Amino acid sequence: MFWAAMIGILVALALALVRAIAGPTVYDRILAVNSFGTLTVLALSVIGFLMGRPDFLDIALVYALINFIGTIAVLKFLRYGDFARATQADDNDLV
Amino acid sequence: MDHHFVIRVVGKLLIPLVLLFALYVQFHGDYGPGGGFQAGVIFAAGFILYGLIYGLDTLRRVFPPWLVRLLVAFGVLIYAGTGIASMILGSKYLDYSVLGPTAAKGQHYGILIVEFGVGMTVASAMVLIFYSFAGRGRQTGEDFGEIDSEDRRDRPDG
Amino acid sequence: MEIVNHILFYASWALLAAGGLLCVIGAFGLVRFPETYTRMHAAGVIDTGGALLILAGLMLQSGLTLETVKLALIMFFLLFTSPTAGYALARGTWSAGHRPITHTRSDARTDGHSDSAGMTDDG
Amino acid sequence: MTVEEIINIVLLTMLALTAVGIARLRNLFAVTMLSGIYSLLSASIFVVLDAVDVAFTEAAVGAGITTVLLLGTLMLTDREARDGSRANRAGAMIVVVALGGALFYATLDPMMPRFGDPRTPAQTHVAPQYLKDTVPQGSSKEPVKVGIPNVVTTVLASYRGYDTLGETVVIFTAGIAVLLLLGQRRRRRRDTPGQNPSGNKDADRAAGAED
Repeated sequence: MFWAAMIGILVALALALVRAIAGPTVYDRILAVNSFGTLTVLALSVIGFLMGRPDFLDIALVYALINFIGTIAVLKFLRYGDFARATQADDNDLV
Repeated sequence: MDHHFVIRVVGKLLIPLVLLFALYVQFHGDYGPGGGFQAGVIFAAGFILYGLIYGLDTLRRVFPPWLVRLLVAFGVLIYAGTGIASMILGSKYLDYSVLGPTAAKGQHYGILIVEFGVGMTVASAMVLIFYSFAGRGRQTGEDFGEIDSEDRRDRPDG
Repeated sequence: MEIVNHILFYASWALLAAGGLLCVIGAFGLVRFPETYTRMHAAGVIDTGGALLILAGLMLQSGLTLETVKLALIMFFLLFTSPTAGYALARGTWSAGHRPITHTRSDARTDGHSDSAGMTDDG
Repeated sequence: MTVEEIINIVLLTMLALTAVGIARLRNLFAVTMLSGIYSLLSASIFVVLDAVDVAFTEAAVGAGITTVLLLGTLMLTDREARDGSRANRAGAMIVVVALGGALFYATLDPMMPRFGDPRTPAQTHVAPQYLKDTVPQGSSKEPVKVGIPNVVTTVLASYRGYDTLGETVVIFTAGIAVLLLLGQRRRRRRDTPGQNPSGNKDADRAAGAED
């Protein structure tokens, strides 16, 4: 019964991979990698149940936490060309 | 990406959880998957996220470079020192059995201490490498054409 | 008790299947949609619908155990990180000068319906 | 075919496609993104192979840190890879095909144990002793030598303690080497606003001097 989810996730992984390779803009690739990360989290959770070893959930948890860092780093790199600058909290946005 | 309010708030929520999870991985590595290396990397990832969101200068105040450089060496010292300690207590180098009341306890303590040293070295080495790379980049992103005139105006050194 | 177990079983089966289906739909949109903004919308289907349904289905499977807590944590993190990443990505795309398509597909046929004119990164 | 085999085949196919994509693309930024996908896929494969600790390492390193470090490197270099000459590429192709063929030929040896065979030296030499020392043996409750249940941690930190010490020193050395090469100071040149995207600092400086 975990198969229904697993097949869906594997097909979705393949399609996201197509988008990551095809591009065409960098933002499409970032989007594809981000979706790929989410799908991997799901795949790891489902595999854990498929094989009856829920230890695997720790790995999915790591991905869920850390995948975010890669995306932020990439966007920051694209915007500023380096990592040093602080992100600006615009005062108009606070209210 | 100038209005980073959302990212700053989510970062504030997420960074403590990343660090907490790193501690869980560090000290739960003898029961579940994980250990010093993984924990060190996750710990460093938390600090790097902080640096990415709040700026490198803020991160340098939180985790000053002299401390990072000290901890890189200190982790190796903890590891090697455990070996020396087991020698002083009358066994071979890195034989932890003599560290506790029973051999199994001693092994347990020794592994925890050693993993702590590994985690310390890995975390601070990763942050050190991040410090070295970050801030050395070019100020422009013109290869991708996203720097518009508006951004050029508000850049401090443009 | 027997009946409750049966209901839980079929409910989690339905949730898992629906989640898998939403993942495929979202990924299909990721490939087929014409430009970055619409693709972001399709990716949102994976990040919210697909992820939540699959994790909820797994939670029903595991019952009240440590796994359920971990699954809830994963759900919690995904619910915070993926919208934030999507937001940052959309802002980045906008700042880079990409603009969403505002005309319909029949108009698009005349002037090339993708955003890629002059915007590709691997020329 | 078992569940694991099917999932493995699908994941390995995607891994190969990603590798081909990495080799074919010239835009280094796209390559960085694809290497992120490569790491995600390898972690999934390690999980299917039951190597949870390896997968954990791959997850922790590949998801965040590798991307950040690769981007950090990308800041200091070009963003486009240059093609080698045609002769170079042909030579590389021949070497790769020959090596791959040789490795494939080696697996055809009848003496080669099957995948996951319990009678291989790797499974019969020291592994049973480690398991016996670490995992409580059923109902007999005999005292185990090492008091922790995760065998991987036991092997890494205790039985292979010297190796792990060496690895820690390697990471220490890597940190020191990066520190020596790149330094700690932020060197931002404030006099040249538009820098040369190709990273050719000499040309940039010459152009600045003429102004």
